[in-house]
Amino acid sequence: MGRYVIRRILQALLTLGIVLFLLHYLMALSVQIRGNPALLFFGGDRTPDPAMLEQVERLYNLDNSCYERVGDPCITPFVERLQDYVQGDLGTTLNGNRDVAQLLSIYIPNTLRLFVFSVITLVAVSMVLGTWAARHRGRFIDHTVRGTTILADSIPVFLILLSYVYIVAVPLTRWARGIWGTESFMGQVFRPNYNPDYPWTTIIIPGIIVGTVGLATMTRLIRASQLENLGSDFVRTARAKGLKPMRITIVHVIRNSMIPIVTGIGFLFAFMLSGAVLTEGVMGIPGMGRMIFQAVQRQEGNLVIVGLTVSAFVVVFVSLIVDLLYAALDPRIRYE
Amino acid sequence: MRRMRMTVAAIAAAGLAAATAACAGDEGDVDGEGDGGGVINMQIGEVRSLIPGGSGESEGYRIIKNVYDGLVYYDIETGEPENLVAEEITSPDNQTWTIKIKDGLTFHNGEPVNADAFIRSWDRTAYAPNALPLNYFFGTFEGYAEMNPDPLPEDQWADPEVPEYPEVATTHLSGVTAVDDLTIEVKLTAPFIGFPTMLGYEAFYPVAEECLADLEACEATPIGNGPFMFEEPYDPQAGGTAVVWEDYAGDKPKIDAVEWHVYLEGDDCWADFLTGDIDICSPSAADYQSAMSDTELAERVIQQPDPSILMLAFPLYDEKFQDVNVRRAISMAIDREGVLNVVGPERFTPLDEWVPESILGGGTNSCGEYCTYDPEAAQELLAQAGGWPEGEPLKIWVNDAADNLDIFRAIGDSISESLGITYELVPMEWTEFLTARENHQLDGPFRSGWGPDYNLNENYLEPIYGGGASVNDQGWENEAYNAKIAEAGAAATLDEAVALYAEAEAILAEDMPSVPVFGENFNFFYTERLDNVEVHPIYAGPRGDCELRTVTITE
Amino acid sequence: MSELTAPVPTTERQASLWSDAFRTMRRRPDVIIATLVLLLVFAMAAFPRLFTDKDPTQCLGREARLRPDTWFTGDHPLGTDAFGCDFAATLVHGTRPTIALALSVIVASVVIGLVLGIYAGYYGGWLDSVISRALDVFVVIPMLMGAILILSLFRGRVSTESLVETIAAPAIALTLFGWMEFCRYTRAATLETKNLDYVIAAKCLGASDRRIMFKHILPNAIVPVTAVVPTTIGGIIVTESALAVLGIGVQPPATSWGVLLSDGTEWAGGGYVYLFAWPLGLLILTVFAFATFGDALRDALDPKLR
Amino acid sequence: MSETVRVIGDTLPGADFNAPLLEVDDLRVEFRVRGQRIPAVRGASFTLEQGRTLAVVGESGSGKSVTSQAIMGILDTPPATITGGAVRLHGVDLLEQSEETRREVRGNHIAIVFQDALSALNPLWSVGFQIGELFRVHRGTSRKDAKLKAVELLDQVGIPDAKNRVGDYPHQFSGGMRQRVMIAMALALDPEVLIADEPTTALDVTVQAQIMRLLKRIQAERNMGLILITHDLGVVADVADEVAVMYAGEVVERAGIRDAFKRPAHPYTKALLRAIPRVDTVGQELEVIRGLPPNPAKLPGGCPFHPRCFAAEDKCATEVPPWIEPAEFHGSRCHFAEEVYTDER
Repeated sequence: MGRYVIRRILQALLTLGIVLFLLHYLMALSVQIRGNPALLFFGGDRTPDPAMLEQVERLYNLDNSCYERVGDPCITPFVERLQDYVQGDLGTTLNGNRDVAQLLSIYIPNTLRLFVFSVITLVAVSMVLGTWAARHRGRFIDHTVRGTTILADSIPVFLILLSYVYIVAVPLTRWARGIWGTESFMGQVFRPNYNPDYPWTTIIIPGIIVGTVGLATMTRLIRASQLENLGSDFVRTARAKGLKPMRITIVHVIRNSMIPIVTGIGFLFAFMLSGAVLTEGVMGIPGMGRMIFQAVQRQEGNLVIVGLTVSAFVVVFVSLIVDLLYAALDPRIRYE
Repeated sequence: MRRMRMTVAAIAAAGLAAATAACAGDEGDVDGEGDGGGVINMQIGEVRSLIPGGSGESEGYRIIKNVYDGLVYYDIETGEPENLVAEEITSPDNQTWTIKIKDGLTFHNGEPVNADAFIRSWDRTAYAPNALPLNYFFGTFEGYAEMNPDPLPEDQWADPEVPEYPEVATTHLSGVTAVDDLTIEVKLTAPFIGFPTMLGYEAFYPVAEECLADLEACEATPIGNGPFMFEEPYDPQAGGTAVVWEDYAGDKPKIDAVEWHVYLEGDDCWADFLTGDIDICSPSAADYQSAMSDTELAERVIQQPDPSILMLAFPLYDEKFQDVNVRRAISMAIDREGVLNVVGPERFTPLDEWVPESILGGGTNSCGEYCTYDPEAAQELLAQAGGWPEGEPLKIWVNDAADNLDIFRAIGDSISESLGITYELVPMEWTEFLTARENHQLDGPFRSGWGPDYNLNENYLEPIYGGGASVNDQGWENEAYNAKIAEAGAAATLDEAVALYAEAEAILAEDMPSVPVFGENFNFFYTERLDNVEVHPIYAGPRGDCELRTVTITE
Repeated sequence: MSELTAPVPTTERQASLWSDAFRTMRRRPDVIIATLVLLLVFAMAAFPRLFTDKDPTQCLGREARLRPDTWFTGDHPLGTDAFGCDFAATLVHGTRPTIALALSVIVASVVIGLVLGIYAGYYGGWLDSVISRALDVFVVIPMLMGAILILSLFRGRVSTESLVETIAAPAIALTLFGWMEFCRYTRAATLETKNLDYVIAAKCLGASDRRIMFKHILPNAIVPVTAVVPTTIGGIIVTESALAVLGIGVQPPATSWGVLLSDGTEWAGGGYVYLFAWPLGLLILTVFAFATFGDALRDALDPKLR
Repeated sequence: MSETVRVIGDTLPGADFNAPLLEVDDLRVEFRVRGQRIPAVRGASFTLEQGRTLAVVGESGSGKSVTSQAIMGILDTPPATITGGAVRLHGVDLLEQSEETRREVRGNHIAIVFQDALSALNPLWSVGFQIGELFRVHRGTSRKDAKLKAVELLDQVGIPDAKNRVGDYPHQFSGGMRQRVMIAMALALDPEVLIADEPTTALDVTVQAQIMRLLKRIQAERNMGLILITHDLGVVADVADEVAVMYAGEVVERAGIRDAFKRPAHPYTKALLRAIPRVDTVGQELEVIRGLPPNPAKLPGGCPFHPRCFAAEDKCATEVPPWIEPAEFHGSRCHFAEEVYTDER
């Protein structure tokens, strides 16, 4: 077990290392092909003085000549970058000269909060629907659940969000405030935009909406595993033992069904990150997804690399946890 | 099970937040019962810096102009500079200016606002190694060149592709001297009558000594001399609250505080405006239409021209655009009203001049008939000029920000419809567009937008079309024009200068190196709790702002 | 996902697997409806002229956003769009880039995935290590994020002259981050199949590696891959629309459903719901049809879980 | 021998101790698949007395497992439905009891051992937990005591070092040991009837014999009624007292074990017996029954065995054979039962 974990961690580190380098190379290529992002520093409609531009380039380590040669992997800046990262210096942004580490400390918790609600939603809804469909296998309810979840998955999540923000949120908020008052939980929860004064309340709705990403996949997984377990020999044994249906479900079905759920979450996590880009954009949540999108838009190389590496780290970490959870859930699996 | 606990925690946390907010409300009179006061909720974009000279964008300026007081303040009606911190600003020759500062003014921390306060701010911005965005404002000052040296000769560079610069020896602008504690003397490199109009801008605000001692702290909690001050640090991601400074010497604002809520790129304050969480907001084109059809809401709109303008400029270095009639034909082929209908009526107004009316010296209608939609005349002009090359699309170059694509697509559609030529829209990313435009690499008309730095028609003429064919983006050069600009700069009075600049605009109109398309409009809606809402035409920010010095909260 | 495993392979079983699947699918009403929807959409993509006689590039600013008050008749049966072009024409002509993009991405991804997966699974060793590592690396960056990264970083002059130029950039970006799933399935199926008796027999008879890979192993690998193809196509269409809304997908004035949606969302709030509802309805209908079809196909190919 | 004298009336109201222990009377089960009704059991009847062993023999698909599950009341409904007949325990028809009573009967009165212990045991729980669960649910025993009982039971079924293995998971046992665990679990509540559904099919021959001996021993010790379901007549010979042969969902022959082996009264039984390899037939060719077991959805008319029968005549294809008893306690569903019994056919 211990050896397995160490091997997995080493593998994960290698993956992250490659990701880091590829990102660096992409950024370098983009600077080489598209021109210098230092121009961004000046913003607006005007042309900066070349001398000033040079200053800025030097400030952000963009003055290395490798950025002039298309295709050059820019190894020296990469090594310098790694050294900085190792020393805990994540650098600053071009636009506004902000400390990246500090930005992350604001953005990461927001995205995590979003994920908390979406994972809860996803698991709860798909559990209920999947179990329900499995119980009524082949009947109307089964088909309805399947159709509905597929339909829900067919509607792009950002369109659900936009519809919410533009159509539902305002009247709902006004209505709730009319009853419970502005400062109440209900008066805040439906707000069309995230508000930092209510970091938990105003993130619930977007979290729930992101939670519909992959609902069909998850429901299908749960339905399938429930069917497999319900029809399994050991459930028959349990019935032969004279156990009540409730106990059979709790003791003998749910734990066995957890395994695909864990896989599903590991698998869908990456999709949720994608969902976060759009959700955070639409709902104005200052989180990782939006940060990465804006950084990419602005050619903020350093921010892109740090942001995507963090996201890659999360994905790798989650898949590691999923594998370890397997072992915890299923005594048959022992990693050697 | 753990997840359950987390939900409970979440709800508990939310409840707590609501509770504390409610308490704060009781003390700070958030609900603002009666007698003025209260907190106004403003939207704001991402602020780059809160120290004068470091922002250079509308959002930072919207905070800075309330936290700091400059030497002059632009009159909301006429736009002319009126002395604020300055006692008087004089010059015998428009080249050496003497600025007298009012006595007894202080910063929020008690430091005096004197000549040094301004000089240390200007020195900081003009010093090249500080790399501040508003550095270029001091380009006309004597001593600027020493602080912003040219690169070393190429053979002295370590890497032949990386230019190197000499060390900057001086940290002080030699053209600026403190005659006494409250008097500054500024020497310019050339006469410039409009100098006082520049002084209301952020680049010329004072900075406290304590601020320079710890820039990081000052960035978060600016030490200003204006009517509002921060007690808590401002967070560029989340916003912050500025309260009225009790010891402010001028007219105190009628409200208690302002809370800025941050809406980053792509966010929209409109929904929050409708729920009453934001007090002033500018809607998108679609929301504008539905807002105006709400009679109650339509009463709470402020509509006035914004001095920003949009033009379609020509690459005069390209042979296809040599004939002025081609340029006129394209201008007359643009159905400005039709384009407006596409991008949203009343967001813009059709423009037939190069300096908009709200600017000192603007409103000359210098383009006249050539900026009026007339497809037949356009076709005739094009025929006179020898027609358009067969089968070649007209390429229109734009940077792909905001709704540029929509606007120029509609312009392209209109040109194509009127002249019967096909067009191709070439969107480019901003930095790339900027470089291509400067390096004269475009082979078709391109987007050119301008927002003023200060309130003078000169700002719309000299920076865009001056400097000669090799310098400006259009590659346009006209000696009469350059002479007129120089003459105006040396004029004896401001009025005289303004008139001379207007003459220069007329010369420009003859040659038409660019086509005026639209002047922008503000369409700001405000909530019913506000009264006396005024919007300053200069630097109001694109998404909603008002004069915090005069606004009142009724309720 | 893991619920898919390659069935025991012999040529006849393969044949009967597919014909069984076909027979099961043919009987399901939802599949029939989904197929009809998809045929309609494909027809719109292939022969737009059948559905509208208007030129979608002829736009009059003054006629922008005429509501479709006269339903399905008159000059503009569905009204005009935000630029004053005939909306029905725009909608129909926007189908082709959307469908072409989705199909080219899926074809490219499947081919890349199959080839890499078979080689990795068949030869193992360092080739497998390299491909598996590449898989790991690409998997950690979600498709949409990867596409955003590539499209934004290398955004430049995009010509919208021809269909190929219009969809090339998003197609490449989406393919780059879309092949992994197929590669993983293929690799697993290959590993499972390559030690089966008949493959070993073929080897003993002196069949070349390539012949074994593509004649004997491929038919097995293709089963799990096929089962996810329709659903993935739906996913690509959705991703394309997301990219368009973010402003980095298909570039206007070229149209796709995504571009129409991104325009539509802007105006839906102002009372021009039809600008949003039509492309949205079309998109959901198509994606739903693909998903339903895919769901049924998955069931048909893996009857255990029906 | 059971020390705990159970008050059957508590869990099974109306029990009559003069009635046979278990009586299956004309049991009928159908499967309903896609609107089609497929008969799986078409009238199974047999009786089991205390301390006796009944072997139910038949090919796969003959309905023997369905019968056992119907007795237990654990058929999957749908698709299976019991359409007729009775299952009487001490004279009480279980089919008419409430679900609650039936749950009490399961484990307490009737227990079952399944064929494949690997899939019949939940892979995620330790064997101790799964055995102890019975005590905890039916007797309200504490977790700790339940574990002690489990150790005791494992010990009884011959699992070495039971104390340490009680926390192990099913996959950690060998096939034979796993089957012992299964048996231990079935014995936990000291049932009166034990159904062993192909208990040795999945095992090696040597292990098979061990398990059979174990079952026999336990049955004798506890004086249980044992129903041994198998497709292998050879296994049955030493263990069973009576045999019921099933074909196509019905009992075609019922007899004492010796009688059945010596003088089978149904051609099917006869054919089955000929298919058993025996020491005295070494060197001879083994006979196999020609043809395939019938598709229950499309049973041949008349006697369902006739297409494969060596003794079939025309009337076999048209007339359903009656139940004929050529000797006492020996019945057969064949037109020619007498002839077959007397070996004239």
